[in-house]
Amino acid sequence: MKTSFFELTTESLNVGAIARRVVPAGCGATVTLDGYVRQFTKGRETLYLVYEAYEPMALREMEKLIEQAHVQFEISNVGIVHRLGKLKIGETSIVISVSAPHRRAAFETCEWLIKELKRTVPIWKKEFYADGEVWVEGDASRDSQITFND
Amino acid sequence: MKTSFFELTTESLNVGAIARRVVPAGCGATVTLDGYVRQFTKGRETLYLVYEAYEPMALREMEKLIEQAHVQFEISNVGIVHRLGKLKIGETSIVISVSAPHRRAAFETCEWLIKELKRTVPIWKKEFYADGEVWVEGDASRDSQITFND
Amino acid sequence: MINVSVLFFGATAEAVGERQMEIDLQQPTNAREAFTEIVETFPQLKSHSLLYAVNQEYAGGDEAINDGDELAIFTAVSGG
Amino acid sequence: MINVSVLFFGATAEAVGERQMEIDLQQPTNAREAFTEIVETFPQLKSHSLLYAVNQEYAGGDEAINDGDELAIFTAVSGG
Repeated sequence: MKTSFFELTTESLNVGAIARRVVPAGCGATVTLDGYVRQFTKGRETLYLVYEAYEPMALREMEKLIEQAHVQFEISNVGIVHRLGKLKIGETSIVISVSAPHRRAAFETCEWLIKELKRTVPIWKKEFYADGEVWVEGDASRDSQITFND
Repeated sequence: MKTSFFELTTESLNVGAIARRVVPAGCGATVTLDGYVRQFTKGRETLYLVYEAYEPMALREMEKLIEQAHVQFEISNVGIVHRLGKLKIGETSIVISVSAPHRRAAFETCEWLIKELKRTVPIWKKEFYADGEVWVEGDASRDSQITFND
Repeated sequence: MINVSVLFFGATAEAVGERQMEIDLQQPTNAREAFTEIVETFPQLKSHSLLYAVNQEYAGGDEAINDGDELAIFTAVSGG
Repeated sequence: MINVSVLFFGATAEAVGERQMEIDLQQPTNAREAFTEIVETFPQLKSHSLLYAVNQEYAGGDEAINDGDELAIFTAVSGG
């Protein structure tokens, strides 16, 4: 795991500081994804969001993603930090930062990590609108999804 | 060009601040490339680097890249800042930050921009080693390269 | 009889009105049987597409369920 | 005769020992002819793979060269 890390926090996220923590001396590039609260989704205005996690399982799933990334890709370090609690418009909800000797691997891994995180890590988002609120349900594309309650 | 920007500076680069400047309210994700001074290149230790630019032409080429990116990709904003002058090991030399409604476009555009910048923008790097110094020459893969002095 | 914890998050916590409860089950054959029994108790969960976990790992259905296990029922994740 | 500025950067500035100079040229037919003449004046440039620009645009070779133009000779770029 080298100096990779994965965290959940209710504090605001400093993108630059997280990106910097994954940088080893021999590395050429860091690619960072910064996801944040959109003001409009499908034309509807969001006032704010709340993120909730199944924290111990979320950390385990994040750790698995990083382990798998180190197996699949030629990378140095990975940092994943997801914010929880109430977030205002424009605030960063997630930062994924990947350093690698070659930038291609950093881009590829960062994109793979956000895709997998959105599929597997047990974190949920509640959107608050002027006229209501809703827990957003993902697209449920987990391979191992079981629907035996149907 | 919306609020895209491109700059050359001799000041140190704040990755998070640059990433943040490209974020519009409706956007979903920002992808940021952070390139920095490697300590070792092919086993040889670099002490520090100096970057030099043909400044007005570099800015024109950066502007062209951003214009072309807006034509080719579904993106919101782009920020490119390249540092010039003397840089110590680990210091950031370039930040390219791309925001887009969909993260795929942000990843793709950011990767395209760094590839093109390394090919077309007139900036040169001099590496200083314990036992010498060398101006690094790129791989000269510009399509329009003319070699009529041969 | 075995005793298990059952956790709910987000939409399932809202549907059930609880975030955590202790439940006694007749020793279930596997996770499928255990979760089916729990969902029957809270039919309001049936309008959601559900995912299941046993001891903080996604459950495929065939996992053994033992006394003291931590079960969780939640909807497709939406972090990021 | 026309007068042009010629700029050098990095390796070419080091090879020539100047970063900028004013040069008089017999009215050249095009950029190819102008740059060829300049490079003949500084044969030490020939060990490099060179790129050329006229008025801050990459030159393909056929560009017209006029009095007061800004020419530049440099090696393949290595920024990033």
